[in-house]
Amino acid sequence: MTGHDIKYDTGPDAGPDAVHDAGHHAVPVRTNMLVWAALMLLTAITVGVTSFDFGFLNVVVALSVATTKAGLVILWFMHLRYEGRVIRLMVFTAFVILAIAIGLTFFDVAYR
Amino acid sequence: MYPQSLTPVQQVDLAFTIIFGFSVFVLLAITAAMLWFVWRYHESRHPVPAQFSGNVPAEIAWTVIPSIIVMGLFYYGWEGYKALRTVPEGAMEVKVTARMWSWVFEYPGGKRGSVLVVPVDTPVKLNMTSTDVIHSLFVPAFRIKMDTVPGMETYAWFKADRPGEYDLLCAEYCGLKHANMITTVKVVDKAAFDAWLASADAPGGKGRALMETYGCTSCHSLDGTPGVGPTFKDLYGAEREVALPDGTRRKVFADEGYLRRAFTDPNGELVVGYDPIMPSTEGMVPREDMEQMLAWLMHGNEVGREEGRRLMEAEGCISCHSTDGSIIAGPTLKGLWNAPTTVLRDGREQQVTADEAYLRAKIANAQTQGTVKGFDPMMPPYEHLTPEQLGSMVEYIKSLGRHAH
Amino acid sequence: MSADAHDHPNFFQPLPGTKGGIASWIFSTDHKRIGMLYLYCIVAMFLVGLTLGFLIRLELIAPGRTIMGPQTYNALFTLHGVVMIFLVVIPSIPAAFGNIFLPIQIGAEDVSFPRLNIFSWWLYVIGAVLAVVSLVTGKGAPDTGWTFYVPFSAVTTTNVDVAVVAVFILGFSSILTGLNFITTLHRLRAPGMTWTRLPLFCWSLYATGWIQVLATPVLGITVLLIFAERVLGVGLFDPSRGGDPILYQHLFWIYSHPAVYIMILPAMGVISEILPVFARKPIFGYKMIAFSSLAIAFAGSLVWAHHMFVSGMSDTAVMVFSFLTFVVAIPSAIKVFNWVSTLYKGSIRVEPPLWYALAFIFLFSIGGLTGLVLGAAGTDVHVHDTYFVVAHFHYVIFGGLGFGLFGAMHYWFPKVYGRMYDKRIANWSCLIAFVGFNILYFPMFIIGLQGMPRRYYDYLPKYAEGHFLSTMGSWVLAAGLLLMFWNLWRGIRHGKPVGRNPWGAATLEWMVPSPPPHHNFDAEPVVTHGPYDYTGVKPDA
Amino acid sequence: MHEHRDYEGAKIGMWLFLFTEVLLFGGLFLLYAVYLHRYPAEFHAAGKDLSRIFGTANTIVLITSSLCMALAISALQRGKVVLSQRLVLLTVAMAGVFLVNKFFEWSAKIGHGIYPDSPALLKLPPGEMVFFNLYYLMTGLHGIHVIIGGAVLMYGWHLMRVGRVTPEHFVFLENGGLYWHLVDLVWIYLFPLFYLVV
Ligand code: HEA
Ligand code: HEA
Ligand code: HEC
Ligand code: CUA
Ligand SMILES: [Cu+2]
Repeated sequence: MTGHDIKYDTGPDAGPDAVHDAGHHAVPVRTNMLVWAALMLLTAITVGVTSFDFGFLNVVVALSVATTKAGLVILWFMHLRYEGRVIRLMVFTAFVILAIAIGLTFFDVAYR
Repeated sequence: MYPQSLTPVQQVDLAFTIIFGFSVFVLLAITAAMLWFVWRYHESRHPVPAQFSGNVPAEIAWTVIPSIIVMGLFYYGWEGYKALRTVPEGAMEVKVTARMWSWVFEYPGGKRGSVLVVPVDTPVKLNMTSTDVIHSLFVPAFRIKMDTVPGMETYAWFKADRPGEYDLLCAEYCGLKHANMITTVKVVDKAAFDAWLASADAPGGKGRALMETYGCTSCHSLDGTPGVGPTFKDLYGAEREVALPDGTRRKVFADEGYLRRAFTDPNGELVVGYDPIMPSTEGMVPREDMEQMLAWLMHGNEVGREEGRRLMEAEGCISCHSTDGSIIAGPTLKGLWNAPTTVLRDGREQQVTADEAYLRAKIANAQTQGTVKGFDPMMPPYEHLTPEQLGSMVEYIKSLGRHAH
Repeated sequence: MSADAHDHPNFFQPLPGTKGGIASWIFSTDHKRIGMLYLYCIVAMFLVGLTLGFLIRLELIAPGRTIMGPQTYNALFTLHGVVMIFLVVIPSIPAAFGNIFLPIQIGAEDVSFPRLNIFSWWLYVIGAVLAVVSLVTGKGAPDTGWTFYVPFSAVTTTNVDVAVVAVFILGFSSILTGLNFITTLHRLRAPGMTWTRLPLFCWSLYATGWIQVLATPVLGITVLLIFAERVLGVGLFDPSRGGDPILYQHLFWIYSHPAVYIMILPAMGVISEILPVFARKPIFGYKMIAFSSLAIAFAGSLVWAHHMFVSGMSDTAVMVFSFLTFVVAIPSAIKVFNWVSTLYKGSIRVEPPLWYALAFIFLFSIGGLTGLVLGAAGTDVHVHDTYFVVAHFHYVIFGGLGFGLFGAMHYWFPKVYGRMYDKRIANWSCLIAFVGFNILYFPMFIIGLQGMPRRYYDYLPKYAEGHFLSTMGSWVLAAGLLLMFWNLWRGIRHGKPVGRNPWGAATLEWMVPSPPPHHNFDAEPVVTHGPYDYTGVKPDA
Repeated sequence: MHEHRDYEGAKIGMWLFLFTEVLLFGGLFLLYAVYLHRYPAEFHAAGKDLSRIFGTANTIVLITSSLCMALAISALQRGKVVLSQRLVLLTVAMAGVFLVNKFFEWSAKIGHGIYPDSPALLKLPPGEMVFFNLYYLMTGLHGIHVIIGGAVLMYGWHLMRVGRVTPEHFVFLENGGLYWHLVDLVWIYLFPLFYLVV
């Protein structure tokens, strides 16, 4: 087997020195503040809408807002925006697996 | 393939056959290829290895073809399952309650029993639940198995096509006596079933009737009056003085072994005061009948108390409480009557006496009475029992002897 | 063992200028030493588990009570399951051989987090000790089965609390190993060690690592919930408090099904290493094998409820999960076909590791194919919780992982100890164990089909022949395994010294001395060819 | 053995660890989802008993603490060590506020006799029992994470003081921050699920 060298993001010399400096990127204060403001706004919204009753949609609305907030935290506060493909793919996988676990369980509980 | 005409058993067996057929074929092919390669391409026969590292068409073939085959296997498996789950119209419904470690079957009309009796050629739907932990009703002969889950109702159905007796086992691990949570499915013809359903159980059941059939009662009284032989009343567990053939005398207890010997070799140990006239049952009484009579002697020989014994079997008490002094999961019922008992109530120890009131309350809802010291609070409540039924159980417990101080 | 032993001591010997001793092992951060610690602990636990299995068989030799009562028996199979699953097969190959060889195979000095590595071994030890403590404290040894199903596990008065805490800790140990390997494989590959040059053993550990990281926490929370149920009275699975016991089973199997692939994937990796070496030929379909490991890891997390076809869950779920179960069989099938094809037109040298690998393929195929019977909904209803299942999983776990582990032991033995065991005895022990194995487990398929339920301390007389045969088999197997362990033990002390590369393999671990020195490589290696490229590679000595 | 200074590796390791936390909570979220599906009305009723004020206040506290944490890391990256230290302390202080808040909230509930296995709880309809049991378990587990997170950050602060976390080598603080954001993340879901979806 003479492997074709597939180019991986860390490159063929994937030694400990091949750090690409994504993590060293300092997020500007302004960005952080904006993210925080958005989070606060979303909190206000999600609390605010509880005075309306959308029935079953209540859950959907609340979880959509929460997921938006979570996205903000992950992308900016946790710097995922600035990370390489590997970490992003990993995060995606983890959440997909969680979604699958919950989703497939509903084949049972929703049809019982 | 064979529309509608298959019973669930056949449908499931078809799936078995197909999957096993495929498996055996693949296994033999793989093993043969493996061994052949090792022989044929052994370094002594094939010193220079070929240097290839794959073959795309082959790999595609053995990805795609198995995928298709496997879908077929899934299909047959699913058809089998559907057959097991599709209850025909008009099935007879039996309510099944599983509990540690016995089964209760309740028939239309309210009759309850610990053996599942069903008519032949009739679809039977079992509506199942459990009062404590998860059990699983398993009848291999009908290919059915279904968990019984507390707080939930599950079902299974089957149709027996010939009379007979089939094992019914508990297939979900449920603790100490999981392995003994076995009973029988009795398939009888329709007329017999209807008669059975209508009948109330005769007092004393079969064992007592046999005693009459074989004429035992002509010598042994049931009520304590003396006769040609000793009375059967309070016989089980009583102390006896016997004479051995060589003339020596000895004190023995009328335990199970003794009773068995008394049937097959009546004069080996002769009760002092009686003549050696009893015939051996050997060769005269079939084995099952002898067992029936023994059972009755040991557990049911008090007129009016058989009902209690029968109930206790049906309700599963006997699976946790012995009647012979041994300990299963709960205290033995032998010698319990009026015995002093230490119970833990609200964390403190208390002395109670196993009198009528205590026993009734205990059986109806064990946990309200505290827990007998040294045991786990695992006894289920029996609040559906009527006062009469409780009464007959207490009567039965009395018949097992009072506490000797 | 050569003249340069003084400036290049091997990893068993103390580093120059240090005294060595026990502390230099149990606090070591050297992946090889940690791997050895794991190996010895796992072998010890394995012997314990085997002895328990042996006792189970003795009790079952005849119906009725033979050598123990029901309570003892119930505790025994619980312990047998817990020891085997959580203390032996889950750590086994990854934590022992993975630790020793993964860094060397990719040309690294160590794993990414060496201190975490020794910490995870400590967690393993603590978990093991707690498991033992659960036997002798409280009100008796746990008697729930390794699956800890509620409500039984919530009401039994035996010492389940401590046991589940032990499982929780062992879970964490497993997570840390997986986490370490994933990071190591991403970060510490030597120059030229591209993903397509990664030995397949490493690929399998990579896939395993993901299952360990993503599935094990679910087990963690599940056992914590049992603990909460018992100790705090949080009745989340208690029907009288609105709970649903079936949800427990979902949570448990969301971990424990993927866990069976934690067990088998590394063993498959070992087989993928052994076969090409002894066929002197590149492995057939490298990419498919690597990819199918990932496919198994992923698809394996979609099928958990096939353990629950008769649990009372919905029929729709039965259909979905039965379907997905058949899908997950396909990557395994691909691997088997590729392995067999690797032998085709090779130049096969028959040595003990190869025998173990061939036994693996045969036994795993039986186990896997009977898995299809279990995966099909209709047939599973009949055989669920019978000895058919017991036979299935012993074939896949013991026949698969077990023989894979023995294969690994025989394959890497000369590397680790720098000596060779007696090959003739090794072949014999493999044969005896193989025969015994089949006598032991094959009858279980038959009595299972006849309806013999599992976890039964006593059984109906009609199953007696099968059980008797099975017990006989366990004696033959025991003989084979004892011979094997004895032979290896003797090899450690009296075996013939060997050089770097006795099998003529092409992966990096065979380029370093046997046993490897403290520092794996004098200079960082540069990889220029694939792991199964044998042109110019010859077995030495 | 040469010193490992593999930032990318350390971060990958941390993310992997965070996944395990996500899935640990994931099991509980799964239970929540199923029980919400089964007992919508009871969850509605029981959720009304929780104080929305406490919940919202804690949300604000936690989000703001997350901001401080993010700012602390940015500050450190720019070399402003002292500012970074203060921001970390502020973060931890907010963790304290969160816990105090939680303490009062729990005590109020416990004062009403509602806690796992309590006689009052056992009288409630099954769905509400499940709700409160989940509430205690999930917020309790989250609370433990807040405590651990706070401790980790304090240790990070200490490392900054003694100069082992510096503008050049700040991966410890960055990973501590990741952990802290995760704690926030979990709360972002717990908040609507217990206090709002009613
Ligand atoms: C190493 C561990 C391991 C492995 C690898 C497997 C592999 C598989 N298992 Fe097994 N299983 C267990 C360990 C394992 N299992 C354990 C421990 C239990 C019991 C737990 C308990 O209850 O205590 C269990 C129980 C279990 C059940 C539940 C049974 C029940 O309780 O009712 C099911 C049901 O679907 C199942 C299915 C499968 C399938 C389909 C595979 C597949 O992955 C198999 C794939 C392999 C092959 C298919 C064979 C090789 C391929 C060929 C020879 C090529 C030809 C094949 C095709 C074309 C398909 N297993
Ligand atoms: C790696 C996994 C593994 C392995 C290797 C084994 C090995 C064996 N197991 Fe296994 N078994 C399980 C995993 C495993 N088992 C699991 C997970 C369960 C389910 C538990 C549950 O239901 O919860 C189970 C359940 C199980 C049962 C079902 C019990 C029941 O349902 O009632 C049985 C019954 O025969 C059994 C038997 C055996 C036997 C005979 C061996 C044999 O291989 C053992 C052969 C014996 C030897 C080779 C002994 C040699 C050594 C000595 C005699 C002493 C030497 C000692 C020293 C030197 C210190 N096991
Ligand atoms: C699952 C097992 C189980 C079943 C079934 C069961 N019991 Fe019990 N029983 C126990 C246990 C354990 C105890 C002792 C602990 C306690 O006091 O709760 C006990 C205690 C008792 C006592 C008090 C004994 C004493 O020493 O004071 C009586 C009487 C009794 N049971 C009768 C019955 C009757 C009658 C039935 C059936 C209708 C029955 N039990 C069914 C397990 C069981
Ligand atoms: Cu009931 Cu097992
Ligand atoms: Cu499985």
